[in-house]
Amino acid sequence: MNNPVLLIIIPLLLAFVSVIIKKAGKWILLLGVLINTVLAFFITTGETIIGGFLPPAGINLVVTQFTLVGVILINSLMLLTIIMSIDLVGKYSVILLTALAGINGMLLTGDLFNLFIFMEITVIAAYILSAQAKKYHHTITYLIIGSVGSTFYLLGIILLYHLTGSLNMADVAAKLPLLTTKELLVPILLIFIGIGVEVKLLPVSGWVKGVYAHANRLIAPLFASIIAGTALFVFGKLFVSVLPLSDTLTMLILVMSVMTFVFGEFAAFKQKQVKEILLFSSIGQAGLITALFISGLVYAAVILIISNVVSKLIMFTIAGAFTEKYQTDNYHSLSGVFVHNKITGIAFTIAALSMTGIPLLIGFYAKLNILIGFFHAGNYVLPVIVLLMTIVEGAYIIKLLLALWAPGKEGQVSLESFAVEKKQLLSVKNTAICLIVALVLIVGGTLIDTTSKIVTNGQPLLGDESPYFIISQSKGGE
Amino acid sequence: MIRLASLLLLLIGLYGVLTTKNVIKMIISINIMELGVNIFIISVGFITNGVAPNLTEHIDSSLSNFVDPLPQALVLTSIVIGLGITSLGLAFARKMNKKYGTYDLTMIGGMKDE
Amino acid sequence: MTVMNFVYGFIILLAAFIFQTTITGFNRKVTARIQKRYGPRWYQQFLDIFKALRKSSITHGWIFDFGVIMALGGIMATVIFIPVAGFEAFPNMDNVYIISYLLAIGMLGMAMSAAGSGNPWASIGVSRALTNMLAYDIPLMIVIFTLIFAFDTASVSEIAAMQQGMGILGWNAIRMPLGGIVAFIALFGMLGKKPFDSFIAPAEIASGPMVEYGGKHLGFMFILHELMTFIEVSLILNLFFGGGSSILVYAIKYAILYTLVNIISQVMPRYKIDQAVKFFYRVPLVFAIIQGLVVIFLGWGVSVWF
Amino acid sequence: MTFITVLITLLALSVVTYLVSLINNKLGAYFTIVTSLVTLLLLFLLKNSIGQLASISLFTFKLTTVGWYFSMVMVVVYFTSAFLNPFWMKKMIYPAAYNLFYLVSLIGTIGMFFARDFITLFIFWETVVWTSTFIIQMGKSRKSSYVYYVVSAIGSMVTLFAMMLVYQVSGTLEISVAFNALTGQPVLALIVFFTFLLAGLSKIGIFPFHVWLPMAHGSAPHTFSPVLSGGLVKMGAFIAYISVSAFAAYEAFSSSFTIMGIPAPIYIIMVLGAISIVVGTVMAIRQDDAKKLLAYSSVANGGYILIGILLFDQLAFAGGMLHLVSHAIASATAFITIAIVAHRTGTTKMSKLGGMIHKMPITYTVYLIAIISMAGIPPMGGFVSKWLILQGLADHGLLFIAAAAFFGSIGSFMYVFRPLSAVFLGQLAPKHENVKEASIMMQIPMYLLTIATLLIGVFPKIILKVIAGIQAEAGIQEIVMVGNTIVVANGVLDTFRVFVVFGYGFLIALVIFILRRKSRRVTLMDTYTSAEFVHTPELLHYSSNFYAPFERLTKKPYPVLNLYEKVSIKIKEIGHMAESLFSSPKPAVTIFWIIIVFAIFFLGGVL
Repeated sequence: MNNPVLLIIIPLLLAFVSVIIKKAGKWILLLGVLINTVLAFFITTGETIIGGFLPPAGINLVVTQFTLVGVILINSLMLLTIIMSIDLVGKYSVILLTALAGINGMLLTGDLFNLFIFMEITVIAAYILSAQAKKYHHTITYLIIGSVGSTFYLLGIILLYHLTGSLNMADVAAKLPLLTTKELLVPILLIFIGIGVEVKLLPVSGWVKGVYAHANRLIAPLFASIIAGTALFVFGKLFVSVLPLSDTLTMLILVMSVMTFVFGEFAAFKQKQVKEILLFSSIGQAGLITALFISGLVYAAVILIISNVVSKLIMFTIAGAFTEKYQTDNYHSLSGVFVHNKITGIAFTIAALSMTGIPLLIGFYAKLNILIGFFHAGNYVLPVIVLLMTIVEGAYIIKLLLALWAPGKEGQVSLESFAVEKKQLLSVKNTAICLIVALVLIVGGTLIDTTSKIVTNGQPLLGDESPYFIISQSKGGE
Repeated sequence: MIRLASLLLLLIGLYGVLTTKNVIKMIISINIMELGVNIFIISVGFITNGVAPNLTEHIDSSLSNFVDPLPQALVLTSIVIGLGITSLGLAFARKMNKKYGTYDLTMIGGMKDE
Repeated sequence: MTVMNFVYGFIILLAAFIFQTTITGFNRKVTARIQKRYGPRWYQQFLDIFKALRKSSITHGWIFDFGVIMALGGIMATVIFIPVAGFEAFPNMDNVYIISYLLAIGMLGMAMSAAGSGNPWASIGVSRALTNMLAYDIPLMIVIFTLIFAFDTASVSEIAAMQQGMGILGWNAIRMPLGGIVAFIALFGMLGKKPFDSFIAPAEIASGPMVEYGGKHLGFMFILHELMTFIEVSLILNLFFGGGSSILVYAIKYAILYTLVNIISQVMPRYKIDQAVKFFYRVPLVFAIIQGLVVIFLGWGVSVWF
Repeated sequence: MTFITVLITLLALSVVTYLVSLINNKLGAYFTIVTSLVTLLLLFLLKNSIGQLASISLFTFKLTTVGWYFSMVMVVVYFTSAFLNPFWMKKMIYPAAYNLFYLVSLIGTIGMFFARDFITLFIFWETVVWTSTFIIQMGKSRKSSYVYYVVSAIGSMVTLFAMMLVYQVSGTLEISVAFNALTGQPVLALIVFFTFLLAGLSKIGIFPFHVWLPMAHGSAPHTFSPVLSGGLVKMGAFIAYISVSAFAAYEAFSSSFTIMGIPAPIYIIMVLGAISIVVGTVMAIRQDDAKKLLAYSSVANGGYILIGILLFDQLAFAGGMLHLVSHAIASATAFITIAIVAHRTGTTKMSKLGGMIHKMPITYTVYLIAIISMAGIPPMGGFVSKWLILQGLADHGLLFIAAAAFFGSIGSFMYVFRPLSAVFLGQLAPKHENVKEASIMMQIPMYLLTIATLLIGVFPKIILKVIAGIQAEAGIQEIVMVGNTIVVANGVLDTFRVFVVFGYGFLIALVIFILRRKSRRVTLMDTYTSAEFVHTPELLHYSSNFYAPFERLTKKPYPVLNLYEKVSIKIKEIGHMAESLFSSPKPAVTIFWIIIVFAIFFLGGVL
């Protein structure tokens, strides 16, 4: 019952079923997502062979604590997104199910080429989904950049196969240190660019603005939290436990991810549309997370991914609702929208404040661990950058929140009459879900020990030994 | 030698994507690129005067040197994926043309693309 | 704080009033002489004050009266604290900061009643008076700060005592020449004498804050003016010109100082208020700072030179 | 009666207040008064359990006298300005949220003052920041709460950096112990000193960071401004206290060169304090909006407090702490009175008001006593603290800082008098004819605060005894009090005797006044206008640009806000450049970047 391969097979099976029964597509999708989430809670760490051939020849699914966290997180978020936007699914149930299969495959697989295939499945599903906004030139741009990226990735794996004779991650990881860094440079570089396109590192992610900015209430959270989250987990697995990076390469990648972080936040600071602010902020956060993975702070990166993914889910759903109900998401023309729907506003505010790292929210816990991790690693420059960017992020988030909460021109006390006309943003069901998810952010941020127990339950993630913040430490001498 | 050819094909494909404005040409050049990569995959498994790697009862497997079967399996999937992406791209290109009346991506940028 | 202190206080009050009014009377004659006329009797000032007190006057509301009473009350309290030739009504209560800030109570009371009168001339006068205070007080306070640092005491009588016994050389004005010059110039500002009297300019703003006063309010203002002059002149006298060893010496020095200031001020034009601020923030401020740095860092002027 | 029970009762009461104010706003507002009163009493009971340790889940607390002193000041300000809440419920867009945030920010401050480790300190600090940001937005301008948040965020992020650095070096988060690990490295101590102090400076509103203060205080809801300037500014003083006591700045920098006996880094911060006194005073004199004027006066008085605390000796430290209390009460009273005037007339612009004394005499007298203390005029508390600070400065011979202090105190006469004469005195405009006096509910806080100002002024022993306790706890020489006289190296001050003699003088003047003939009551318009016939009271009221000559002297000073705006424009430009460079509709651009990245990394890897 707890065999991880079910997570991939069931969605695929249901995808074919829903092709046959066209009109019940929605409910099959819901069923598939539900089963997957339930299963995700039952799988245990370990290795499962698929197709009878023993690795390194055959492919296997490797479930470590790191992947377990990823699978549970991504599947439950997928469930939430689908429940919240069930009405928008329409004829996309087949594609969403295949995407679900692809995502679980990417997280679980232990074989490089198998990872390529599942990545392709997910990316193709993403191309089709992004076409929902009828902006085909953005979809084509995404398709071309995506295919160039995956070709680079494919070339990279083949070179690795050529050098090490195997495609199994564990086996490759064992053989790579024996080779000289000169030989390894090109394949690792190719893989980095291939994954980088998907993880949204800045120079190589030109497609993000076009696709995210026009996504609706279903697709936007799908892209921003689920596909982005998976890509980050895959990046972490590859670059921490599989590919050894030489010093210069680490430095270069670190520079690139910090550049992504800084430029992402600055670009977000400039935007006027809610979705564009959020998409550039997620690019920025992706840069920070890759920087954390590269410098080996896996625990801090995982907590940051959780905080980011969850808060982006809420914010993108609500941003999608903005365009749906008010046909615009420019926050000046939406001023005072939360006056009419307070609870949605509260959920949005909690998610936003968690992103800026206000205490007693999980975002703050993530920032704390980032600082402790970097200081422990003796790196004093990056914490300064992280804190400066938090100020920039806090600035544009608060500017956004103030515009949405308090209507009225400068020098005028804001009154309900100045607000934009009254419309129900989200259905009661969705508002309730958003609020519950927001409360998870609070609980996760306050009961820090339970969070860290759930995430790591004891073992260090991917061999990351650096210390992280737990309550007993703060007791000091007592 | 084959590897050089495949690398060249890859570069031609890249050059194609970079220079054209027309979407169809872009998709064709991506195909060329994928072709290059596939040839490279095959060349990885190639052993001079090796034998096709199919076991039949009257061939003694330990004696003859088989060509490495794994890349050939991989290339099959890669070709199929290349096919999938190309068909998807062409479908979108046709829809784009119907909607905007042109295959030129830069032309669309300025239009009512809010 | 026995009853005797209050009696001594009252004695100082009366003495100060009578003494200062007679000196003002003499100085009216001196001023007249400068203007080539004989000038009124020496007790003319007393007559003016008592005539004003006898006349009936108008009032513009309770704040108009309360302000005047508070002003005179504050000034009287400050006079009681002034040490005269070593004699103090309330022992060791003569801290420089208490005196200079208690003076502010009087100013505030007068300003309040003037503004309360509703006449814009009065408010303009008050705003000029406060700006004028900002002008002369900063250099003066810096020099007094230097004194406190040099002599390690802020009590006026102790500073006065330290300057006696060596004749003229002991005076702070001689030991700290720049400080003495600044203090003397600041005395003009404090007294509101000619160059810095734009806040009671009779023609320009109808004598500023005093515009609405008549009868007993005017009388109060005259008494207030006399007592304030006494406070300010005796403050500068004690701090910079050695303060009298005996009352007689104190009186003579006081009279000479006041007359000197009066004579100089007769020949002065009138500064506009922002010119006054500019004047005080140029030369006097620089002098005060130089004097301060010299005393603090080099320690000159603390002990007598020879 | 442990500290945790106090916190939990306060939390429970604030949730109850929120629920009640959801039903009925006004009732909720009354609940805020009750809750702050309960907190005041509970805190007062904690007086004799100093030194007690307490911890709950993530937070650890330690009851110190200085923490108790700060939180008592804070709760008094919260309690008295809570009386105004009920009248502003109708004027706010989210009244229920206002009540909740009002009390949560109170919890934040109290938790912060008793925090034992850095994380608790930071968490409560940030709670206050974001709750007050959402309260200020309910006021007149969103820009001011945005600027408020950004400047506080700069401060708190830099302090977080310092905290984590110290945690890394010392291995422990406990405030009193962690800083000792820095004695070894002077360079590290320097970095930590300046970064740790930054949050405090941004909260007190010291020179480069004072930008938010006039905007936030000026445009916050009238009932929250007293809390903002009376209370929240004091949080910065607590950080300054920590940096001097726990951080032991004097020992850490004993090796670095000293100016007049003060280590250089501390002297630099004190110069900043002096500059903010001068800037605050000059700007306050120019303001036309009464609340902005009082806000700038908080900047100036913040400078006094910082200088007092940083000198950390017997005199100036006691002066700084006492000034903290007297300024908190004086500025809270002033803001409350201006809020009441605004409640009755609808505006705080001085040029539109005048002659309020005839309609609101009680408010007038309360405001008068408040500004007497704020300006530091004798019988009131403000004088005692300024006297101590000036004596302390004279002891150290810090000439330039003393010059700024004098400028501040004389300048304060000017800017406190401006609202007095422009708002309360002068001609009463006809449109304010039917303005009523403050209602009973509003008068209660005014009476309480006035009594407090008088008590502190005449009998400073009450407060100075507690300050002596703090000085003992911090290990410096205590202030000496003989009976009611403060005995100091170069002078003695007995405010009770000053008060009695002032009364004596007042009595003599009163007797003379009564003996003389009764004067005839005349209307305000009947004044000597040198043959000018003016019949409209507004024209005869002198209130706009009150100090025109002085304002001409200090023509438009450089607005520091431009600096912040230049930075934000620069960030927007870089953001725009990044966006146009990397994300463009043509895929060729991104592929071009892919090749570039590949080439650079390849060269990097090969070399």
